[in-house]
Amino acid sequence: MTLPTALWTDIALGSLACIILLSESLLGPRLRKAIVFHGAWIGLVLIGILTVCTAPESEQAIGNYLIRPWTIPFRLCFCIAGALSVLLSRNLLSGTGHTHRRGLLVSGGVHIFLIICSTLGMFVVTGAQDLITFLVGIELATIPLYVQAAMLRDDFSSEASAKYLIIGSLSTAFTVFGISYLYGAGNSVHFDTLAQTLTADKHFAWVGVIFVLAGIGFKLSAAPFHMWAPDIYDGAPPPVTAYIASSSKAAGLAGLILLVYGPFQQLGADLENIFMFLAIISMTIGNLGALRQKRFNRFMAWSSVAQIGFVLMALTGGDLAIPSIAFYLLVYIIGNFIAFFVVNCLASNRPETFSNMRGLSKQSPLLALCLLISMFSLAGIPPLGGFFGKFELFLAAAQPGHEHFYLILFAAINAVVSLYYYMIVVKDIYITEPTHADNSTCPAIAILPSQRLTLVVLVIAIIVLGVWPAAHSWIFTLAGS
Amino acid sequence: MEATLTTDILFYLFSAAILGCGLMAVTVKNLLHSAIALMGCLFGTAGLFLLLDHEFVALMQILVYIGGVVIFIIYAVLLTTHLGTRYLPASTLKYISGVTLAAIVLGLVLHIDPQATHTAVNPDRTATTIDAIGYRLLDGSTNGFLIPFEVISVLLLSAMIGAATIAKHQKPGATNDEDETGGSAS
Amino acid sequence: MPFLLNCTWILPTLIALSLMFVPKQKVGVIRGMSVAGVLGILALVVSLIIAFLAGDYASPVGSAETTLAFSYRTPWFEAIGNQFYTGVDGFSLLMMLMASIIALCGVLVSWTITDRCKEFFILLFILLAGTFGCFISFDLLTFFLFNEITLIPTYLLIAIFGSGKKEFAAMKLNLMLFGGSALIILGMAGTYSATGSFDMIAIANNQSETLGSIAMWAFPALFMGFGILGSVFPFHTWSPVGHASAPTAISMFLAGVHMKLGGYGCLRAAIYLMPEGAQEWMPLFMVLATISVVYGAFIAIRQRDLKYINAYASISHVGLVTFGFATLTAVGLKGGVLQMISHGFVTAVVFALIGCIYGRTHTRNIDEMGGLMKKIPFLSVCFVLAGFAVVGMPGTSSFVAELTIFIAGFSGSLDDTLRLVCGALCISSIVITAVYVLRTVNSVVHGPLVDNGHEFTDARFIEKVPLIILLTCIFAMGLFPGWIIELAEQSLTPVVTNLGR
Amino acid sequence: MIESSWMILLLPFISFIGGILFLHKQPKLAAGFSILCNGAAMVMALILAVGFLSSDDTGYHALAHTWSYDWFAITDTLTVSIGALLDPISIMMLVVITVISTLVHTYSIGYMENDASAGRFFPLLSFFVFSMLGLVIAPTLVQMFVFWELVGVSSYMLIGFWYHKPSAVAASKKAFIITRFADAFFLTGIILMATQFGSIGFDAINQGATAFSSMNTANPSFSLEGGAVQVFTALAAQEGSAGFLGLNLLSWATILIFIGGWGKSAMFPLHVWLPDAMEGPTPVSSIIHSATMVVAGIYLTARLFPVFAVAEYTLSVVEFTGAITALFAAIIACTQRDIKRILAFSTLSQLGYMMFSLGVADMEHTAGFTASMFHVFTHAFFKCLLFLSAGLIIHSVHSNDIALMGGLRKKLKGTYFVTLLAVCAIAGVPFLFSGFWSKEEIIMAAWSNGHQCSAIIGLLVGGLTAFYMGRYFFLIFHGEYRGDAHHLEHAHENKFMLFPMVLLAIPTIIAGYPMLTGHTFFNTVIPQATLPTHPDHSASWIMPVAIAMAIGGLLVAWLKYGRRAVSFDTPSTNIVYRCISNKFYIDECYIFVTKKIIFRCVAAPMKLCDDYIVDGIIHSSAAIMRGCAAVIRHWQNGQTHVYLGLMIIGLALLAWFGGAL
Repeated sequence: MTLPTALWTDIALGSLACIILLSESLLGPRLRKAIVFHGAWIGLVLIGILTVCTAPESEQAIGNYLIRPWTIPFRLCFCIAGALSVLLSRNLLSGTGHTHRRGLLVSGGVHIFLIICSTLGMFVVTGAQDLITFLVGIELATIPLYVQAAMLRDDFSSEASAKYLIIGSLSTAFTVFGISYLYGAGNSVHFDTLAQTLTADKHFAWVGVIFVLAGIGFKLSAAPFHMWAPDIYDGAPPPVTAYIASSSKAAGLAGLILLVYGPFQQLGADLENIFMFLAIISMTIGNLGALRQKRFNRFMAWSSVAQIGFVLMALTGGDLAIPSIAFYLLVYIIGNFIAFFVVNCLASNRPETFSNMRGLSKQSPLLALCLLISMFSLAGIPPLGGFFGKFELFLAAAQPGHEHFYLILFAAINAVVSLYYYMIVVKDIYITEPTHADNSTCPAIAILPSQRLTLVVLVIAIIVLGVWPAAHSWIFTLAGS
Repeated sequence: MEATLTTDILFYLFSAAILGCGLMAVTVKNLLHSAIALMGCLFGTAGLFLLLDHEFVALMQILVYIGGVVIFIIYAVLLTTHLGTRYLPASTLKYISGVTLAAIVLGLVLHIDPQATHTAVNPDRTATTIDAIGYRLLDGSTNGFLIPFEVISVLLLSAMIGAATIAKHQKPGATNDEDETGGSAS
Repeated sequence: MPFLLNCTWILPTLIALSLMFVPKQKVGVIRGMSVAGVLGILALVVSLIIAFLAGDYASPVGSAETTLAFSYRTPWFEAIGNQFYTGVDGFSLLMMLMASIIALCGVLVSWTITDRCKEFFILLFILLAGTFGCFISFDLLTFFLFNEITLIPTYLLIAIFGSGKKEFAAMKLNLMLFGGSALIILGMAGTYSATGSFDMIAIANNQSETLGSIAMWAFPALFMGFGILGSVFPFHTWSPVGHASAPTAISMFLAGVHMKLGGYGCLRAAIYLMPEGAQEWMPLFMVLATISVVYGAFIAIRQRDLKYINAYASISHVGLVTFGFATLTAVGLKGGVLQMISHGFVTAVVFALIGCIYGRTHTRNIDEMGGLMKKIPFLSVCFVLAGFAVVGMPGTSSFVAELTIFIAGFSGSLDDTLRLVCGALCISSIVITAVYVLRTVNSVVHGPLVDNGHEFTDARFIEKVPLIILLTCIFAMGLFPGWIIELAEQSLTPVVTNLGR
Repeated sequence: MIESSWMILLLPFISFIGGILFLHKQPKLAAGFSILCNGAAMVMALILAVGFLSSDDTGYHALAHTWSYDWFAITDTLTVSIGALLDPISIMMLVVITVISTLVHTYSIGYMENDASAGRFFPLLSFFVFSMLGLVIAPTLVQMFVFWELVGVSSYMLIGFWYHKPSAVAASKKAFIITRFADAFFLTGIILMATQFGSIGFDAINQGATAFSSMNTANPSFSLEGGAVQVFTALAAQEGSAGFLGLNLLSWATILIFIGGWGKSAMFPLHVWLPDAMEGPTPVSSIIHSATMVVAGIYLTARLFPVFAVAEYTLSVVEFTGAITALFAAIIACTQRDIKRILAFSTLSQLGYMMFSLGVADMEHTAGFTASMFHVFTHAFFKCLLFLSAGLIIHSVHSNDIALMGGLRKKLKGTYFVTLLAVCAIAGVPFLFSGFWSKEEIIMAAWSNGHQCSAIIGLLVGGLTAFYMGRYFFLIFHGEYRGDAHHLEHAHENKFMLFPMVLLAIPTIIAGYPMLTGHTFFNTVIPQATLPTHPDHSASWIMPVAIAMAIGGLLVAWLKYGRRAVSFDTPSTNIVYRCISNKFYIDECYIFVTKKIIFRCVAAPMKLCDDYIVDGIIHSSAAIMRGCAAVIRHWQNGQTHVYLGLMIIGLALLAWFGGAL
């Protein structure tokens, strides 16, 4: 049996996990530090490149595992997010000096290993061709995160982990329950069979569909399954938060698309209503929640809820949905990570509240500019990547045959509301003068060289994505068909 | 198993056991009692599987859940100080909302299609023997589940390592020295 | 030539970028670069106009394709049908000319800014880049993109350099303008859904039924979306507070040029693309425009703050632009265009004067001023002249524009009672305008001199230059409007042709 | 000469530009320059007039378009151009304006000699003259409107010349806004004319109207061309249509245009700005009241007379407005104490004459038209003279109040003499003075054309005029001096001021004689003008009655004010008198309407609406969002079971929206 080239990435990822684990256990402390950290992010970057290089032109199958061209951008997103999470962990790992106010991760090596495992799980999700693989992939993507959330020594971290675990378990229960109904209705776990047997008149299938969607809704933190997000974002270690906010969502979306355009394809029209509901309620609740937040991580959680609303809006539409979501995710992940990197630097010596960001433009112009660009990209301001990303989501909902113009209007107004709170951040870093109390507790901000470099690269990337259409066309070639 | 009077009676017995134990599990105040009630609940489920001729699943149910999970829970309850004797407060409001939510889920499932059982396809029973399951798990073709099987191993590995890491270092006063981390992983 | 055309936005961008590398202490270098930059833009625009007039474009042609000069087209985000498509017609060129003159004056009046001067000019040039990008874009998405680019610098410029309730004002302005963008997005999604393209000229020539039916609601969305930027009632409330809080140069640019992007968009992106929708919806917008005109003028009577007075006056006068458009006649559209240009100059000079006067009196409340004619005659005379320009005296550009608009209100058949009533109300606004202008002029420059007035000094050279430039433009356009009208008329031909289809 | 008529327009403009830019710091030079320019213009106007009169062809075809410049195009067919239309009435106005302006400029040298800002005064005065000249030679409605507005601007600047005086500033504002109010109607009328009748050119409009009026006789006496055809067709189409509110379009357009003249000529009730405009320097008042600004409305009506005559009702409106104003202003003038205000009301009254005289004419009986133009001509000189003399008096006694004057004949002999001539002229003292002839003509025209009511009002006003002018004259020059003796000692007659007054005395007397020759000079706007060649016997009683009224009025004034000392100490408590002396409380009504109704009941609620409703909705939407955000934060309480419960509810919602429930 010959392996399809596209499967190399999955294997490489598995191997990378093993290498990290082995070097963590076997090597001496000095070598270990270099290999575990640098090996991991370089490995993930290389796998990302490999993903791009081995992108298939058509579907490639190995047994029950299917590499679809449209999943390639998603896989790239997973790799990028994984690599960035590793880089973001830098100041929580030992050996760089104690530069995060919440201390060090319990075990950096395991943390990195778990990131890679989780990434592998996401890869599996995108390759799934039956419900079992799908479920296993999702669990592999999620369970390591429960552990990672607990990787700091403080109570917040433990509490976040526990909450995440409990709520995640319920969502898994939903998913499994739904899958059992789907199996009952379709008499198969295989997507191709299900696609033919799950028809809209089969009410029995609907229980399955709804429960599965609820389970995925948890992964996406789509309202009303979003309640965990602010608490966990605030409590989990920063790299884990960033990872949950980006990669985990991307995986959920990949899974969702897989189902919607696979087994659920005959339910299309009715699913549109569900997505419309989810989109509307997510963006509304997300936006309202983000208003007047005082803590940055909670703020990012709410904003991500709102962002998911926009993405779900695209799913009500037609062909444009997949490529636009893929492009949006890429942009969104980069934008998110810029914000998390900046805040992570900031958090070296202060809590991540807005009041502590005041005067940032004077203390560190670079960080301030990066945060500004990140916020504007998330808000969808040109010429940053976020503009086209968000705009295409709108267009996707306006495709012939799927014209949801009221939804677009509602979403566009929500985008304006979201702009408000993103601008509040900008206002805090650029305009509001720090009060004396804010200032006195803020010593200089330490930025590690690797993080500074990453920030610059990311900022350039987000501008380039907004003005240079190469990546955009690549995604559309892969995912457009 | 062919549907006979006996199977019917057994079905209702098991169902009653599941419901009764389930109710008990969520209502009793002592955690230990709750865990034991849960065990009864799981036994009932295993019985239902047996009635459906799925011996393997029934076996797994007993092995994994009763033999593994519930025993773990009981250990945890017993080993943790105070947890066995501390009663969790439960207000009326919580009861009411709990019952309401349960009713919602039940209503949802029932309402979506009252004739649910009739439209469900009867699964193929031949594939449920232990051999067949084993073969399917190791089958790399489109019918098999080789990849999920492999992935589960990674999942278990990561879960174990992760759990061990946290467990080891959650002790109060643990040092920041990273060298210990490596030891735990091996 | 297409490259030179694109230079109108590339040049400001480059200046903004290069300013980033100038140390912020070197104020002189920053100012020098800025002035050189705006002069460069002005030179570019002037040379473009000369080339335009010299070329074959100057003859009116039915199809839009041929009137579009210096066009440049390259696929951009082509997967969604987007191109980078730039070009100009007479209308854009006129707007660009006005924008570059006002930008020049804006830089000159900003001479006194020393605190965070570098940021100021960087943001100003980004604003300029966006504005010019808008004027040359013929791809709907690109147009929208440039339009969005202008909004953020506006926010920062007001919130950082403004006065009074600056943060609130900046936020309100931006949110309302982005609210307009939301409507624009809706309209664009509609047109995209019907045509799969963003090419304005292609959409304008698309006569499919799908577009026709979508135009029924996409048109109001687009028109109102841009209308918010053009401060059409009831979405005008961003403008008084925004203009009042902005620093002088930004008030000038916002009211003079930026607001005009709204009218520009209304014409270019709404009326031109969806004439069927325009025919259907115009009564509503005519009523709204009339309300803006009368309502803005009446409120200006009650205001005390000079900037608020001018802001409401702007609402009133920009309402006339919308009214001109809403008549959907060749004369009305032309009048609207002329009024856009004229009002750009007029409001810019008024804001510049308010800035100069505020620099002396340290108050903008007209009750606390008086008799300035005695101590600062130059500024006062300019103020009176500007006041007459606001009133629309013959000889100033406003007269030409307003007369054309008013004529549009009554031209053709008189069966349309709504248009007659609206037209009459708009004409009545000239009286109300006279009331508030004279009240303002009288209480500021006339009457007894205020107590602290004796130490006031008249305008310095650097202050005189922009005032003289702008007043010259106002009078030049008022006295010799011929070529401007010709350019506007000719570039409006495709729009009018489309309306008649 | 006709070809270089643009020079007449240009010279005052040069005077303005040169003066304001270069000479505003040197009052003497500015004055000299202005007089030079205006004098040159006067000479040219006179040459032009003489040339025109001496040519044989003074009929309708004497219309001369001497030059034209296309300003801007509105539509393909409608182009706004600036040019000159020379015909008898415009040439008459050119002469009157330039003559008076030159004299007033000269007078101002004396009047402004102690004023520091005289350097600004002369250029502005020239600008005023320029605007008025542009207005009278306008060949199109739009050009007329343009200069009409410039007249408004220049009057604003001149009335408010002493900008540090709040009353002057207020008066200038009032003048501008009230005329602007009327101008809005004027503009609407022009636009209706332009869009519905297709032309803004006077000759096209008038030719069309003339052709239309002769349509019934099916004998258009001349061929139509150009815009006239359009107007003719449009008029014919309008005929018989019910129109809006019972008036057809033409009546609407003409009445709207007339309202413009109504405001500018300060007809009742838009007259309130004119008395206040006395706040300006006296030369300005004199030029406004005699030759510029206020006659603009009359001139406009005369200009468009054929089309006004064709329109239903329009001329009736003109007539009644004029008659009411004449009477109304004359009554008020009897009670005023401010020397300039008396003259202002007398101007109003005389303007009323001119207006109703136009109103009583029609296309067949044009005597009223001729009489009106004649009165414009004569009135200009004696009213200018009156104001100049009043200025000199004020200059001498430093007061405007006639209660503080008296017995000035001894001190100001020259003034006394010329004022006497002017008073006689305005009062209509028979035969010798110009005013008599023109006024007589008006009343005669009204009566003979069947407008008896107006004629009787005319007679009555004649008597009132004689009375208040007598009162004015006797209170100032006769009796004992009642003011501050200190001022009287320094009173003297500046030669720069006296000289123009003496010059003006000449036309005050002789301006009436051209009429005796029966020249049809003013008649030519109307093509088939037919003067009443044979005297109307039914009206022969009018002249004696008019003479009796004039003499009687003066006599009553002499008896009441001239013969014995008058006491001003106790103001009359008679309610009628109070009402009249307070100008019928019209100003108060205006203040009530503007301040109380428009400002407080329209503008203020609009502002409140803007602040609290329009803006309030936007702000409250933000507040609502904040409220919702608080609710969401409330549920986000960290309790895991709440989260789980909401997830289950969400599940149900999903099912509902999926259509499964």
